[in-house]
Amino acid sequence: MSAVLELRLANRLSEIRRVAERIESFCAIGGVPESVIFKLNLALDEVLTNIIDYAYDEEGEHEIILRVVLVREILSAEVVDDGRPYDPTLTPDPDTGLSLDDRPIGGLGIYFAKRMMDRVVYVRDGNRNRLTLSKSTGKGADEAG
Amino acid sequence: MSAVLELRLANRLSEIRRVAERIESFCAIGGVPESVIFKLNLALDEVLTNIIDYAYDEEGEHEIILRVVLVREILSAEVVDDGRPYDPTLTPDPDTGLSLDDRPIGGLGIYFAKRMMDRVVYVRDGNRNRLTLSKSTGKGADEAG
Amino acid sequence: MEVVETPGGGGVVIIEARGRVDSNSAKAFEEKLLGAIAPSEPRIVVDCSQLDYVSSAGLRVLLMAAKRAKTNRGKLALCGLKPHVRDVFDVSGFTGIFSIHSTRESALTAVS
Amino acid sequence: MEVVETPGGGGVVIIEARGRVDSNSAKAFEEKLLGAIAPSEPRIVVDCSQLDYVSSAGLRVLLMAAKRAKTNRGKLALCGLKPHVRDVFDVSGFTGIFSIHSTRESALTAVS
Ligand SMILES: Nc1ncnc2c1ncn2[C@@H]1O[C@H](COP(=O)(O)OP(=O)(O)O)[C@@H](O)[C@H]1O
Ligand SMILES: Nc1ncnc2c1ncn2[C@@H]1O[C@H](COP(=O)(O)OP(=O)(O)O)[C@@H](O)[C@H]1O
Repeated sequence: MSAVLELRLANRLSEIRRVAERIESFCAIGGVPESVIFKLNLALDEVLTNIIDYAYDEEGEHEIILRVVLVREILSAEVVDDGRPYDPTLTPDPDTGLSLDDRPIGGLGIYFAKRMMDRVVYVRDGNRNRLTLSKSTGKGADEAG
Repeated sequence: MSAVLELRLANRLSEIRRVAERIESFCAIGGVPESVIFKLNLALDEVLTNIIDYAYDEEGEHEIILRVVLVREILSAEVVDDGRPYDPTLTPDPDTGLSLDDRPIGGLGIYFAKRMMDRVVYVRDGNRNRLTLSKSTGKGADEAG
Repeated sequence: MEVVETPGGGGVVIIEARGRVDSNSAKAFEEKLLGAIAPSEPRIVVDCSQLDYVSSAGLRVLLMAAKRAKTNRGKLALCGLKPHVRDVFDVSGFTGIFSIHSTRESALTAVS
Repeated sequence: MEVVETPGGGGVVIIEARGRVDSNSAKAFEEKLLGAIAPSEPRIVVDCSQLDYVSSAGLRVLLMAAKRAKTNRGKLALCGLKPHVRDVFDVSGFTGIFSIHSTRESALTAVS
């Protein structure tokens, strides 16, 4: 059995906690280890927060589509938004070795998303951004079949 | 937030319990009352069992697609199979008032599916059967039978 | 699903069905239940207090069992149906066909 | 998220962050924490033993707090990080920047 969870969210930060609960439940029943669920949720939190904070010019309501797919041992999540074109895979990593004084505030979100997942792929698709994040769930993590 | 769960199953009876677990988790997190979840699971069990038992001529493996959608207070499930054309909404209801001696064995599956849900709609779509079952999750859904 | 068979005293057999009786597990339930009904004048209590779920495949087995028990001049009673399971009996009209009891004691008395 | 502020003795303020500190709740966390750091020579322990989840939005607040505590000639220490939260600190390089303790006692000693 393969399983897909599709959520349609409004561009509001309050959606993120509910996304996390849904993903937790979807993944747990599929046998995904807790540590992998935590990482996927953190990566998606960062990606969704950025879309909500930076992708739109105006105040209006936008729909963000999130599709989480669990097939055998691969967990992947696709995030589609109709905001300004933005490829986060091109954002340079922060220098995590700086001292307290030199360390700039911010700039960790995209880095977290990349570090939590095995692969992050960006495509501009018409007037939409499509970001796909994927991660192996490890041996035997998925349901048989 | 609207949520869709899509499962792709093999035509094996052993899938049904796992479908039930997935639906339970998907619906519970969405706030669907336990009694409505039970009814949806029973309806889907009957529909899937019939497809697995009756829809195919040969022994080969077939994929059955199940899509469960929760939008506000409407819970709906769409079952798509590539088996022989069959419209279960046309199957006559059994006589549930017969005595033990007169009561025939069987013939309750489709009736259960219909009674558990508010609406069951069948469409033949190319070489596929598409059955949509829906139910209100809101006030009084429990009493609907 | 799990089926547990225990003697209920005075020749009565108690069949306890636990968990889910669906199309996938109905075969095992059928074998156990019909096996218990095979002797003449069978006295059977089906204890459903641990039964979480039953589909039409499970009701099919119960109806066959009830018919066969009658043919063999025996008695069959059910007990301990959880509310959801009870609803399924109501919808199918089986509430009027079966001897249904809230406690095992009452079901044992009914078949004795 | 919930933030609870309690006196830790000797002028130390203990800020306990519970639940999730994400982009939606970071603002409330920021107000509470920066408020506690506003006086000169602040001594702050951030107790994370009930903190289940922190995103970069939460780390942003902690980094601002650490910088400000230093500017105000104060001290800030963390304690009780759960493993997943600790991982987030490791990935961001914050483990080397912050004074991190396993127990509240040890963190209190560090800021006193
Ligand atoms: N979806 C997006 N659309 C436009 N700009 C974005 C988007 N996501 C990220 N950015 C830009 O990339 C920068 C880095 O993002 P991030 O790593 O999350 O750190 P931070 O949000 O703390 O700046 C943001 O400040 C923003 O300018
Ligand atoms: N998907 C299907 N394809 C072909 N025939 C079907 C299908 N579903 C049901 N049927 C037919 O409808 C009949 C009634 O089904 P049902 O109400 O589930 O009771 P039962 O399975 O006990 O016969 C079945 O016996 C079968 O002949």
